[in-house]
Amino acid sequence: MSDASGMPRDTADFPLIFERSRPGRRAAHPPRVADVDLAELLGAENLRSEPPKLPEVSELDLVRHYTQLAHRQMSIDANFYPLGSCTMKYNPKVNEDAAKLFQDLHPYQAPETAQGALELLYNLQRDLSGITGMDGFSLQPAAGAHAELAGVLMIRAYHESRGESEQRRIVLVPDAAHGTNPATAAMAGYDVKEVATGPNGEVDVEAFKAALSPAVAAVMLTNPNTLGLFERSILEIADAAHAVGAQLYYDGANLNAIMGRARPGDMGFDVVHLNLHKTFTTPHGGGGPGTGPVGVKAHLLPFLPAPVVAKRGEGEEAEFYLDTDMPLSIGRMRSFYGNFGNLVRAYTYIRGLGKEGLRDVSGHAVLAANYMRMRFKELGFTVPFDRVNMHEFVAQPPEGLRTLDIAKAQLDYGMHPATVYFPLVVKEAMMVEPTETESLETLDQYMDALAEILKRAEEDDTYLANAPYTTPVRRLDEVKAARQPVLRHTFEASGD
Amino acid sequence: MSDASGMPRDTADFPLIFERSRPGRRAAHPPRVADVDLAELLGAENLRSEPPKLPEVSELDLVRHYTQLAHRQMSIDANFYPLGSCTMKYNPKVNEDAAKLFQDLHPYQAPETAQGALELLYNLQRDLSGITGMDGFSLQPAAGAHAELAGVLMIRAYHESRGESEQRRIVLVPDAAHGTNPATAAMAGYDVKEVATGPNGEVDVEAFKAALSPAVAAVMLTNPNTLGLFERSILEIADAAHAVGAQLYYDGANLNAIMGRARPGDMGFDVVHLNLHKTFTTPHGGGGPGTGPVGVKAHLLPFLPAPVVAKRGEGEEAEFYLDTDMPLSIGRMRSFYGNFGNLVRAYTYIRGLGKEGLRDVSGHAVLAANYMRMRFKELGFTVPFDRVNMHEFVAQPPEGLRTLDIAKAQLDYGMHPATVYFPLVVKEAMMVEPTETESLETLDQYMDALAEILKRAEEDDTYLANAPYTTPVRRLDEVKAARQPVLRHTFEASGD
Amino acid sequence: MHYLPHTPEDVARALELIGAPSIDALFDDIPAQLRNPEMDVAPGLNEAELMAHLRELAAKNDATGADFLGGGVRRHFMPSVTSHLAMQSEFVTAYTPYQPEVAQGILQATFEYQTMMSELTGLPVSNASMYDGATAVAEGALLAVRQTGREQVVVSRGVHPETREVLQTYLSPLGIEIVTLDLEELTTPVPEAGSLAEAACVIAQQPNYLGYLEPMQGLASATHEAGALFVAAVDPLSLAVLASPGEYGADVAVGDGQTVGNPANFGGPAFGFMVVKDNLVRQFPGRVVGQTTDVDGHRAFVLTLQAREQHIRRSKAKSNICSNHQLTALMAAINLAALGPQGLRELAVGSVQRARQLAVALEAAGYEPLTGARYFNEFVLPVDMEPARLRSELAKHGVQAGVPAGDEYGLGHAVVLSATESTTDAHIAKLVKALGAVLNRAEAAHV
Amino acid sequence: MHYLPHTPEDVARALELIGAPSIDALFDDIPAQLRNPEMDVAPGLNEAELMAHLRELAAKNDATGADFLGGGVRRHFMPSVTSHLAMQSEFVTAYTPYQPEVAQGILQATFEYQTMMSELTGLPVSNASMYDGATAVAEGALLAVRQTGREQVVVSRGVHPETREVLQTYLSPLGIEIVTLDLEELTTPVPEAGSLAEAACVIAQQPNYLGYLEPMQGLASATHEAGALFVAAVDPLSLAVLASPGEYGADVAVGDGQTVGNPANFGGPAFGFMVVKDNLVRQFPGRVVGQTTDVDGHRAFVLTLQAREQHIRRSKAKSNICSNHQLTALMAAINLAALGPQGLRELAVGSVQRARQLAVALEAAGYEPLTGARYFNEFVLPVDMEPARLRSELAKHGVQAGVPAGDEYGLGHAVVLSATESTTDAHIAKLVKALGAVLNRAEAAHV
Ligand SMILES: Cc1ncc(COP(=O)(O)O)c(C=O)c1O
Ligand SMILES: Cc1ncc(COP(=O)(O)O)c(C=O)c1O
Repeated sequence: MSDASGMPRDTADFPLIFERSRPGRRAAHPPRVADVDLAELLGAENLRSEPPKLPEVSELDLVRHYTQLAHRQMSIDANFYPLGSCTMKYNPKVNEDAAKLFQDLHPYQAPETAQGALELLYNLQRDLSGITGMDGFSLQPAAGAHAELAGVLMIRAYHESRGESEQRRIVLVPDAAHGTNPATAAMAGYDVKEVATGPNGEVDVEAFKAALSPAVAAVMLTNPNTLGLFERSILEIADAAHAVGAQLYYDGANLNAIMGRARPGDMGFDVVHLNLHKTFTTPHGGGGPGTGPVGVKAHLLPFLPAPVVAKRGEGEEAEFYLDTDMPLSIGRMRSFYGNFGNLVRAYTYIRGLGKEGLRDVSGHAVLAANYMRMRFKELGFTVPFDRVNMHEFVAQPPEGLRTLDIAKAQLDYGMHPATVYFPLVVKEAMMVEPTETESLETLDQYMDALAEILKRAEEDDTYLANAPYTTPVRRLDEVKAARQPVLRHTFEASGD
Repeated sequence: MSDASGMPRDTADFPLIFERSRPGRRAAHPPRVADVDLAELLGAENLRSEPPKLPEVSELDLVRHYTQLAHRQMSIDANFYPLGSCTMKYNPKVNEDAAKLFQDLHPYQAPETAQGALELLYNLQRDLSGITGMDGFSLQPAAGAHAELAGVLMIRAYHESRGESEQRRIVLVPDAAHGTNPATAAMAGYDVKEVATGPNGEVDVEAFKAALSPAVAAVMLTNPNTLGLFERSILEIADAAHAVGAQLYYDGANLNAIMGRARPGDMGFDVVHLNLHKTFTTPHGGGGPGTGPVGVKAHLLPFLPAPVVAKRGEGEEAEFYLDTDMPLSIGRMRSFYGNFGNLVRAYTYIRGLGKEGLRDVSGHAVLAANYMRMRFKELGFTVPFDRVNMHEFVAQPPEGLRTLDIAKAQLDYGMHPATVYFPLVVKEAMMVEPTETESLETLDQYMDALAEILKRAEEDDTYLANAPYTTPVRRLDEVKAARQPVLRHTFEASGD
Repeated sequence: MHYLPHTPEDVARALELIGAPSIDALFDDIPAQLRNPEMDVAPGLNEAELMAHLRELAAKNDATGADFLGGGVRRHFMPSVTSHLAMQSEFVTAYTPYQPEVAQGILQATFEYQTMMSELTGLPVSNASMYDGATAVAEGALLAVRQTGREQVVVSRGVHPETREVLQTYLSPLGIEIVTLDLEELTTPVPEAGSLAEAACVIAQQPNYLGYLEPMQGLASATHEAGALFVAAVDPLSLAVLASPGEYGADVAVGDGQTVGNPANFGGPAFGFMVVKDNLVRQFPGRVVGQTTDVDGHRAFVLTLQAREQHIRRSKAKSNICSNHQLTALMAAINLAALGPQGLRELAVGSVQRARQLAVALEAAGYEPLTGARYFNEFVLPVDMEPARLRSELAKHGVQAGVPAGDEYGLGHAVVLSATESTTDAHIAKLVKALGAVLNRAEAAHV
Repeated sequence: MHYLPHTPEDVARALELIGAPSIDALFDDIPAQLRNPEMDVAPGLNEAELMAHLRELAAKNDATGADFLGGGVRRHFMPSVTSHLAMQSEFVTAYTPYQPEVAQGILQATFEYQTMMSELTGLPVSNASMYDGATAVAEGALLAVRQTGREQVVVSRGVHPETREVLQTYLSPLGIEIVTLDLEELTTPVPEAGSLAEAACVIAQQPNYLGYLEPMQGLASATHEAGALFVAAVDPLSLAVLASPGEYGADVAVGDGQTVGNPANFGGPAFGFMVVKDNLVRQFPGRVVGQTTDVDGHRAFVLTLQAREQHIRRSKAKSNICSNHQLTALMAAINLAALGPQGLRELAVGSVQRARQLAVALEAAGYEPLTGARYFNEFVLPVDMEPARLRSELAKHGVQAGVPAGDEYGLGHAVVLSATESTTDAHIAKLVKALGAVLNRAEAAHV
């Protein structure tokens, strides 16, 4: 990977696309254009004074730039990538073929000409309800955090509909929760109160109960939690929350652990969001687009973001349509109907695996994660909550070693490190989620590399601090990046 | 590139797909199969005793294997690749989209359901005739060498039709010719006689005339020739050959130099083949599939490999069909109608560029090659036939340096060397063909790297002999490969 | 089908190390009454069945036909090379670039994207992308509220109705008041600065939802006079030729990037963008990539200014956004690099020109498109039929048109028609003919 | 459109260094009367026009419908993953791996391919691929001629007619005699060894062109008894279950690889393969990849045994072949790895099973398919109509069928029908119905 640019490390920086640009070059050849007098048609005052400095490159230079950039990038397809909480499983190629079949549809075309797309959405709403034990779904939210916002806003609207909006000001969130949970609650206008993790790595039920009150609007949980542990008191927690009139929110980022094994709906959750870009194999794309359907129990159905996809008639007669007649809806979360391209991918995945296949996913994901936990312990890592975990676990490096250094050293082995320094409640945390699609041989190679790293570190005490050695660039000056932000390329005075 | 496998260089060999295999794993899930008793249906004696040891891998392991292998490979899309005689120009992506539109057609489906495909072939036959100045084309041959065989067999059939087959036993070929030329002539049953290159790098006209006789069946030339020089005496050569009744064969591998500038048909060639995988941007694919249409003058039309695509009627009424009624045809060169997928790509390219665009291609290809020649001279390389060249030129390294060593050193810079040690008539030859799609900046970077290599070589006399240093593997023991051939993987006794 | 590597032997080996008797036993922490629920999901399909099912669904759609739909999504020309490059598996299957040493591909491409968005909008600081144009507008409003401490947002009715709905969704729970400026003569009248005294920002869309050009300069001036921020929601394609938000003094430029390089995708995913003035850089939401150097002194790129973000600041973050729309933004960056300034200009000019041709053709056929105000590539056509019905009727004639100019605009039954550089003479003729047939006009009367 | 990077400034800079006044001047070596010919080629199209033209051509084809075509090309199930991996641009745009240090991708994949072909055929040495099955057979015959010094080639009429045409094209100019063995009861009778005394080789195809299983063991024995080589032309897919050429003692296995992992492509490109016994390794044509080590001792792969090839041996080469069919062979290797032995077996067994189902359905409808000899997935159906016409008529009913069992077989009007694992009950019903309609049989009579 490191020599994708082909230049020996010490000779040159990898060029920016702007540095490959020369005035007058071009790659694309759009349809021919008739001349018009823009100033006359649009008004001189509405025109820009000079063209934007976009790159001017030949098609080959364009191709080479982005092909070489691709070589400067780790990815699931090329590298084992066991990022905890991210479910970096294999993204099937057949999903991509399926998505292409629909990519030219316009969101505003006549519904008669988009029945297949609407039917797919309808089916997916139904399948996700089945998987989670919820009563209905909106496919609109664009990501997990976006779905959280939709969910908390529904809870808010629900309380409002019952005249309790003034009273309920608080959202409870475990201290180990993902940052989006508290950020979402704040964005929905709530005060956030954190609940401490108990000594067994689960929510401290007594502390939790103590924090409950009629001022609590919602409790946001993920189960298994961020430490990879199943919250065994979940039914007690749910009952206690419901007893004070709070709604229970399920952050579904960890659903891969229990799909087909237990359903958040059955646990008592009122709202559930799923990260299709985790459990349901839509690609992460280097940071998105994600997709975050949000599901609810019956009492919250009226509040779903409008529109949802509905069906009239059955069989040959069936007609699918966008139901906008939702007077209690929290409103739109975004334009159109969601990240449709990803909804196609997730639907393809679900239909391919089917009920049994989805259940096997969680079984094998948990198997692989427990196997890794045992191997980490063998190597001298500490597992702070050491019991059978679900799809992931959190470990700490042997005494005296820093998680960051180990992570950087792993890069030289072509393997991606775990999620590091999260959750915040564990010092030097390494959160490992191998997923169900990695073979034991891959897991073993990862451990062999880790063992070699520990050995090298013992032999040479400068080794870790200077790693990585063979990556396209080496350790970065992140402080400088933040102190003197350079957030775009600056052109030379000459104009290119 | 070198660390695509991710393993530090010294720890492990890159695994074979067989080494990733584990019994019982699988990637693909074909349609379900009903059980049958094969022994009963097919006869026990017709069944194999044990299954072939194909790899058994998960889909992710499959993806990772071939993605990592791709990272261990130079390519036009990632690297400048100025291989002389190979025309490594940009292969447009739009060609790939076009080819996909036709990929499911079956060669034996009813012609009424393949009219678009046949029309495309018909149009391409016509366009190639226009470009080369020939009267008709067969699109059947699968590569340049295959087309040569078709061409020489047509010449043979032509002589035979005139009762001259006994008399004409010889094919003349320049000593600088590509190896396929003499090999083809031999395969068609001819004796090969080489004609020496003159001191100016062109065919020695007097020697050539002296070699001519009524025993000569054909003369095979490429123009510009393998040294990148235009054969200025081409008309005299053609006249002389025709005067003794010989047929003139044009190896079109170098057409990129003169497309739109001069046509082999006008020069007097009777048969022309084109390498669509050179001039017409169909991808080389790591060694093929190529595609080698072969065109002829009117007197040879009856001998074309059957079938050719013909047309009945005009306009709306037009119907395209495979004409098999060719009693004098040399017969089939292969199954079906040629490498159709590539014919679509080449047609896409030709229609996109059009007449003027094709002419610009040769102009810019020749411009870039001459620019490179000047830059090579500046660096101290020798250009044995130093005059304005066409699309490529041949250089020799500065005194005391070996072409092979320089080539290996270039690999560390992420740039592909020239074609080395060809043509055979120039010692330590480096044959450089930049093509028209490379920017001057890319050419300059190539020269900067070469300059640095020469400098390093001067500073350190072990440098060159040990290069390359950063490639996925380093210099290979090729003698061992040939002396003790290992041509397939051997499985351990255990059976995997 | 499935994607599992583990053979029975693998399972046994793993279970042995773990010390568990079975996979099911690993789930013993789940309360018994929850375990192994009945799931209403169909059995799995093999790949051939699966693709047959998807193809059957796809066959129930029709994306072809003469296309005059707009409303925020347009099918502009995109060169083939764009998706080939964007969909390289190294980009597609990477995570957020949290380990920069092995993520320079995504990071540098994003830095380049930020530069392009900055160039287009004439503002210095772009984030790495947002979900879509509508949420970018809402985040822009929240940014203004944070920055000014004011709790009122003024928005032009010319902003896409769906965008305003999203704004409502985001702002109302926070008690932020939304004031809507009605259009006059198809565009937004410049308000008195005095009327904006409470406003955190004014939001206007250029071109507006109906297609017309807003007096952005005037709106910006009045807004600034009132001490508010001016948020310009812009179509990036139009910025090839239209004055940039930077030129008319906008503080924040937001919008949806679909038009410059994503397929229509039935509405998603495309991506939202946000570009701001320097003074807003520590307030604005979303990821951003910065340039720095590595230990060897080489230029390198990294996610920066993360102290604004949820994973660091939790409930104090500037937004809850985590995943953004990286890949679709990357695709647009590639597309913009493929087009270059000249190509993008050709798309813009072609769209402008085809829209005029369309208007002329409609007038020639006796219709009265609203061409009194300056428009870019879309304009309003009043019609004698409810827009949704018109759209369905036109579809039967192979024409896709009929985005409604909603009742709120007081234009009666009216649709917004959109043209692009890809609109052809034949498309226009087909629309005119179909309109004639659907609206029961004798075509002869108009030629 | 074009793909040229050079701006006018670039051209000027280059010309200056060269010392030439213009690009045209670089062509002064071309005799004046040849320069700047009129070319009958249309002007260029932009990308949108170009793709519109191609789509229009594509729309004049129809590859759908119930599929019973075979004749050497079959549309078996291929998982999506195959073409995604094979069409990675690093593979697609590489040249022949002449610099092995930077071509381990292609080289190793080819070594793996060779191993797979060796496993399938049961013979030790595979080349890196050839053009197609027909040319592989011709090259196999030439190899036998070289090896034995004999100048007669014996070929079964069960070998695909197009393959035999190619054999004729290749051999006749060299004066090599071709003797054809007629079929009896649909398969090749084992000749007396004595009748093969002059033969360099005997070539038979398994399954044969009509779909039936040849007595390969017997043919091989007779051939060897006569001191000739036995060349087996095989369908690699069938080798999932059928005895391998190695098992019945073939010296050379050849064939076309389309069935194990290439799209139909209207007949090309797919690839030919050749796998031989060890003793033929220095005689056989085409590129081959060998394993060796690099200076650091690492396993590495390289083109080897090149002394057989045209670029070294010129007129003394074993063949003129240079480019082979690398990428399509690579695609098949990926497909075989995706399928594994179990998946490939499923395709084979599915094809066998569906062919039986088809035969039964036809019999039930009153037809008389020739099922007296053992067949794999294809068999002959005598019909009352000229095959080409039948094929066109069936196409009107959405059925693709009608590969002719040519007149040379003496079966009257007859077609070869082919089934695969992808054949469905509905396809079979559709064929039976269409046959009934086309052949004017009252369908009721047969149910
Ligand atoms: C537990 C958890 N919740 C929420 C999120 C946020 O999801 P998204 O990035 O799609 O907004 C994540 C993503 O990392 C997560 O791991
Ligand atoms: C001059 C020349 N002739 C013929 C050929 C043979 O073409 P192919 O490899 O397509 O058989 C080549 C290919 O390298 C060539 O350069």
